[in-house]
Amino acid sequence: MTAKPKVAFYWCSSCGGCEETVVDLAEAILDITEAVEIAFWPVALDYKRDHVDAMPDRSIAATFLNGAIRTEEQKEMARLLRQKSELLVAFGSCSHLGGIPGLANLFDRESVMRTVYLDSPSTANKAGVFPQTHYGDNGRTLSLPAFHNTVRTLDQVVEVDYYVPGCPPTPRILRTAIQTLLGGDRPAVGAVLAPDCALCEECPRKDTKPETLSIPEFKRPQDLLIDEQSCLLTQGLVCMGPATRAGCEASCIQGNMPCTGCGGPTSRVQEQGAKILSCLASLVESKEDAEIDQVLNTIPDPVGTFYRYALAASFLRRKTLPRVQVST
Amino acid sequence: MRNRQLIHAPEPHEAFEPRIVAFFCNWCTYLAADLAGTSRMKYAPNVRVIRLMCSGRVDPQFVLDAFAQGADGVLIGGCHPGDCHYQEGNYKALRRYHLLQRVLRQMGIEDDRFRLEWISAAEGDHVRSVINDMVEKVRALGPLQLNGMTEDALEEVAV
Amino acid sequence: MKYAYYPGCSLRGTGRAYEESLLAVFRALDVAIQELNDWNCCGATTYLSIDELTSYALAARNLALAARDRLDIIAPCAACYLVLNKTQRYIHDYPDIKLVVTRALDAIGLKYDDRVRVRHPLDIFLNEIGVKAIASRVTRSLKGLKVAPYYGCQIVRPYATFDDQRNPTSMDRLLEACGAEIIPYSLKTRCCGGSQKGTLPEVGLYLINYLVEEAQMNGADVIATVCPLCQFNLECFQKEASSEQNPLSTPVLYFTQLMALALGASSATIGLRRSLVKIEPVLEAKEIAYA
Amino acid sequence: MPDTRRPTNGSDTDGIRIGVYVCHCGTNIAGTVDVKAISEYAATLPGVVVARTYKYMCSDPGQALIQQDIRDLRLNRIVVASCSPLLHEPTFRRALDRVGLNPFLLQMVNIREHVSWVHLDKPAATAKTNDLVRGAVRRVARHKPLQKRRVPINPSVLVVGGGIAGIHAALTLADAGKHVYLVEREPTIGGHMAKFDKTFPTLDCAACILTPKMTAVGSHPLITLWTYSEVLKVSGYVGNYRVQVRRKPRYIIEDLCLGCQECITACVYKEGKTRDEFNLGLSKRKPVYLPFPQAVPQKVVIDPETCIEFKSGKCKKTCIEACGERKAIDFKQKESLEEIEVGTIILATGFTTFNAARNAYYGYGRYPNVYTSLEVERLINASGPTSGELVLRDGTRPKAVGIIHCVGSRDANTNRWCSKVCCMYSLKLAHLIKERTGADIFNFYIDMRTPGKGYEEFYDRLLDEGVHFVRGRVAEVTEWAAHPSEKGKLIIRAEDTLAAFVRRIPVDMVVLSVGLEPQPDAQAVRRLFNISCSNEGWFLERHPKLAPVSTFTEGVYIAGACQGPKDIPDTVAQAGAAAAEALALVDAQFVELEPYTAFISEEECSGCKSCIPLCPYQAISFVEEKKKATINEVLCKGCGTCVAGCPSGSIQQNFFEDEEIFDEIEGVLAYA
Amino acid sequence: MDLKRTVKFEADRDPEFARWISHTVGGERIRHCLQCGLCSASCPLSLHMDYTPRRLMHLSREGFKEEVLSSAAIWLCTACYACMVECPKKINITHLMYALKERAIQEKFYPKRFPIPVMAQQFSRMVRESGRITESWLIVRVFLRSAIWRLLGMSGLGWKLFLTGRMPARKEKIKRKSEIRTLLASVAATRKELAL
Repeated sequence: MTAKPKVAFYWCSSCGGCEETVVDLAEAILDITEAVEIAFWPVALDYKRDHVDAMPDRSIAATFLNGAIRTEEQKEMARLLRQKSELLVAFGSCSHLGGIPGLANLFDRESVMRTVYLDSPSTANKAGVFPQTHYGDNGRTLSLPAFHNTVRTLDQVVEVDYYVPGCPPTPRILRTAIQTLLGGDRPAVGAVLAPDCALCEECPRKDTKPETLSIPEFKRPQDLLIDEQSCLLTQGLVCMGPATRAGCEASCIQGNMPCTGCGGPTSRVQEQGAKILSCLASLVESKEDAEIDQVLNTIPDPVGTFYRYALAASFLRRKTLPRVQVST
Repeated sequence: MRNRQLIHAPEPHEAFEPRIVAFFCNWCTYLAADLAGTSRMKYAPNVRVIRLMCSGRVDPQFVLDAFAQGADGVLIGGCHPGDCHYQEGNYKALRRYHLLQRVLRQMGIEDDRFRLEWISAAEGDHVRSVINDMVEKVRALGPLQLNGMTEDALEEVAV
Repeated sequence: MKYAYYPGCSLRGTGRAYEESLLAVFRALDVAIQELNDWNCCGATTYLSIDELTSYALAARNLALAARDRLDIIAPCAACYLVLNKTQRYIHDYPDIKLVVTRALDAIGLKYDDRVRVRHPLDIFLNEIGVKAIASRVTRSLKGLKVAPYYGCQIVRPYATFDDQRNPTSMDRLLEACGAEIIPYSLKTRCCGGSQKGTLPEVGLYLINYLVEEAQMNGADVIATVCPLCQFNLECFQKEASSEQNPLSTPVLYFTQLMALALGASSATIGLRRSLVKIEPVLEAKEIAYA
Repeated sequence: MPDTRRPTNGSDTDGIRIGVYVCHCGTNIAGTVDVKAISEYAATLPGVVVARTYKYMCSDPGQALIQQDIRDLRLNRIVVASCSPLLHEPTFRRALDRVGLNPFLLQMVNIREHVSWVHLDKPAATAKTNDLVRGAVRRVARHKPLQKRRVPINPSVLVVGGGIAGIHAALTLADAGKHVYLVEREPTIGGHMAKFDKTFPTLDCAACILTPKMTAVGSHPLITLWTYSEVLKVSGYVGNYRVQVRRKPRYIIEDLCLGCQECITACVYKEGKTRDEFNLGLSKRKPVYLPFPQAVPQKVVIDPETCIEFKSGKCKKTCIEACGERKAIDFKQKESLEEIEVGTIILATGFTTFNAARNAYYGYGRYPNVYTSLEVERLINASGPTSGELVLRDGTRPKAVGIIHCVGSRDANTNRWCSKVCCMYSLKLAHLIKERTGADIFNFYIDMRTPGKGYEEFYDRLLDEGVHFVRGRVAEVTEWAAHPSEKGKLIIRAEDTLAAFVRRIPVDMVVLSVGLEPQPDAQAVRRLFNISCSNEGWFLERHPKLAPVSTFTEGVYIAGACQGPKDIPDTVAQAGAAAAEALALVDAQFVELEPYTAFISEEECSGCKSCIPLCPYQAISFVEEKKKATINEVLCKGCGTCVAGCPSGSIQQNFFEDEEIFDEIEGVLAYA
Repeated sequence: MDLKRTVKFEADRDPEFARWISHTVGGERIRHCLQCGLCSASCPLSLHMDYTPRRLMHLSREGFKEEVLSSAAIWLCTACYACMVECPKKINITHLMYALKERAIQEKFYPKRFPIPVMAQQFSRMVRESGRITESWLIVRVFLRSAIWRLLGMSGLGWKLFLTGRMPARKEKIKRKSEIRTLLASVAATRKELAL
């Protein structure tokens, strides 16, 4: 019998939820292990980097890499796995679009460090010690991977063949993704392995949305008792569904929560945030600057709302810090 | 992905000349710009006009892309409120402008770099004053540095 | 509401009656004022022809003094009123002037503030107090007194903020409220010649002549003025300006003297005695008490 | 970020063969922009096969040059860098079409109006041009072949305004067999011209030449005349406008009224008591009246403001008795709304005269014998209030008359513009007044403007007649006499700038030659018909020289003084032109609409309905069975608002696709 | 009769003067002048003027400095602003008259003992000294320095005014006179620095 194609999973800057998805495949994972051999999966099996180094180039059929890239180590591993793999798959919102970690691009490295190692209430660090890349101790030096100023998507670091969207991707999406990749005719490189259509398509509340809709004020889930039947936009909630790729079977809406956009945009849209912004702003009734402002004040954090998952992948990628001198 | 060439910040020795992209509606502001021409009014050469049928066609993506591609400022010109050739388009533009301005603010881009102006077909002089004024304001702000772009090129070291 | 009162030089000289009567009216209508602390000459129109920039600085000092006390200015003298307003306007319009002025003020520890409003008594009486209120306080109606309202130039031109440039009526309305009868006077804004009488007498006299003559022909008992120089010219030189075929003798009073009279002030306190052409005979003829 | 779209042509130019053509426009462009450098640079851009410059690209040889290359070099995309696309885009599109290249594979770069005419610095202007050309080259590679839409045209025409312009346009169209709706606000047509006595420079009487045309309108089988009516609403698009007209009640059943005017004689008012609008208040009329003898239609009007029956309901109604069997009077009449469909619209809404009271120093309204020129027209008009006798308010004849030009013209305090007609009509009035009264006439003018056939000759004639001309703007008109000889007169004070001293000239009558102004409701009207106004408030023509009667709204034309001050000959000429334009459009039977419409790709649409409220023309509808939105191409006017608003990028707009615009943005910004 | 050349050569023009007038405060629009003469006609003093305001506008913008600065007209202007408010081109004529006077005084373009400049100079001197004007003293000073007979002619009136208390002998002055000096010094300094 011929050797089974090798598959690898790796975890960069993310919460690990994507790894859960793999586990959530439940018994289905058996069918997969039938079909493939898991060659590298640090979270579950004891592999070290040298194992990967040892592998010949492109010997891994497909690597599913989850998480964004924000440290030297992650960048190195991304490059290494790229080199060793036939296909590199950005797995989940973080590697696809930057995901939640990408929101750190509203700050710079210094303030992130400060928050984590000084300011956060749970921290006791009187000495004000910060992580160092190199630490010398009688002749021997220890080194830590550098921490980047900017969080980047996987494809901002290495070429990516396919994308599996979602935070995390549903087991169903993953299963179909793996099947498509193993299957004969693969979609064009660069494809996102989910329906190329907005979420409303599969939203159970689709029919309850009226043809004309104007929004007097935007609400947040905690502001109201959310009706379980009617379209969330009509209830004044910011639902990213219209601008978000389908495939998740509207699981959040099933749970009576608005879509926050983890599926990313459709192939026809460059920037999900800009599009939902354009769409929602048009629904504001007023023609007066003051009134418009009043309505828009009900969206306290536009970037956090419209770019929750895709900030790192956006046109601007990060907040521009006036006159930042990037140390080289 | 879109070919995003790195933004070359202009060499220190060459004086900074703002680059501004303008989206003008076909019926009012573009005509006003033509009028400014036929009346031989003189204004700063820093603006590149892109003609759209209506300010309502301006997709926020265009504005963000322009900045990402190295524009130091973006100007939208439409018909005066109530005068839109398509009745309502300029109001849509107005609302999108306000929300987008908020996003840009959060992203650290100064208000003066993104403007929406109502300029009717008869207001050639207004085109001149708006452009001159914006060029000066943006010149004062200096070049827009999108670190998000430039850092790609650089290996970073830790804190 | 309190105002900084800016008398200007003339009200301390030829125009003393203006100041006396004005203060009387302020009292009668309880307008709260305080004299602008250590005010200086506004530079008048004369200064402009010597040294424009300096004149703005001089005027601006007064504006700054008022700003320091957070008060608006009341400037009864037409020249002062114009110069102060004009200074504000030019400081606003011309950056160079602004720079010169701010530096100069800075040198004497003052700051320019464009929020100070320079207003004329006509404006205050009409728009802050109002004809109704004034009419209600009239104790001696000027009934039957035929008044030719003479505005001259600089109150309404070029910065008429509270009245029509070509056909001002603020004084008309105020004096009507006092019971007086306003006669048509087509020359109400024609220039009196300013200081020309002093410098080029023949010119000055010609203007004075037709101004008084026109009023007299239209049957004016008195000409009411709003400016010390106008009053001085029309009154003091009308004899010199008259010809034997029609001798001129028409009293020329400040509108404030007439108002004060109507509001019950005693003639002693409103400078009637300072007139060269006496009004008393007229008042007696019209049976208007003035003691 | 993923991108399954065709990569931008920077990296792939397969099959794309672009030709770039840079126009010198004489020295208009070449004077400020280094055209040679531009074409050399353009030649280096990806996809560009050839780049040339030429003195006048829009000329036949220029176009031939492009067509030649298209054939020889198999070009399939064209970029022309010349003047504004609004001027020559049609020209070059036709050029492409003639050699079988789809006209929409063209992109124009505006380097004249937007570059050479507005910049002085040659290097900067050239750099800017480079960027714009680069943008166009990138963009044009994305262009797709498009077809214009053909929609049938409704052959009937709406003419708004019944002055000489509207009358002439209506007759021209009706005589050409088109059905015309003529809508006039007043109870009669005729406009200002009907008020005039004689017309310059030929001095033929206005009525004699106007009334035949008026009656022709009234009786023309193809003209539906609605006086005392106003346009309320306009919708639709070129070739297919829907118009709503409000017809005010005149309390007379028009079909029954014969215009015998017996009701007027019979009215309980023995004498007129109300200001006669037509005579500008120089005479009085009764509540029931005919605006003037030759009014068309010859139907009386009842003015509810002054009619006793309307005020008290207790009138003897002698008018009804007088009308008797005809029963034409109907006090219960209500306003009615008419809905009509027309293919094209001609606006001939005319002008209004400057309110002379605004120049207080001329004493209009203060001195009884200060008149406006229009009032004098009525005074010397045989059918006017004094039946042609030019007399002062007290009935005596003036011995000296002053005519003051430029009242409300050429004056930053009122209207900056020259009203064009005042000099000539002032000369006319001077002649007529002299003729009728033998009075001394003084014309006070700033500059005497008599361009026009026979106009200067007319001026000479006036000089021969001994009319005085004082070159100077009058400072004031006053009763104040500075000299015994001036007592009891109106004194005009002006500098005789040719003599270089100030003069005071006593006269008995002053005529203020008031300028022309846009109608007070011009702004409302232009909004109604979706056209633009100049800063002054005149309707804006599509091009001051080449499209003087067209507007930026297809199928809406303008004629007469609503576009700017004009005398009768110019007005009539323009009305004819507007009618011809309308005819040309209508007779084509079809109109071609730009294909810039938006379209939704069905499989991509998620049916989120976000786009539906964005369309002002209700062109987008939701298909329930498919649960997708769809756009009605005929209703779509191509603004693109829905495209920008579609959150899943499933709507695109022809010629303005996202990709085309993204590439243009990148093009203009990419560093060379 | 004495004939003098009235034909003007270009050499008679002073282009610098023309440039100055259109760049000085108030001169912005002088090139728009229509030469309509509304200014002259609305001017109450024009009846005595050798050149009407209209002609002054044109002569100035053409640079005929001699004619303009030596004309009596500029001294006749009483700044009543009648011309300015009605000017159809919104030219700030009154202010230009000031500018011309200032220039004429700087360049000594006026007859000896001509009272108006004397008046102006004495006025400013008095302001510099005491911060305020005392009319009585001003008049005396002016007349001493111009035509003495006028003072005599005035004496009758002067006496009356004195009696009615309108000619107080007491000099008006401000408390902080030094401020005026500092103020003027600063203005002079800035003017020098910016070459205004």
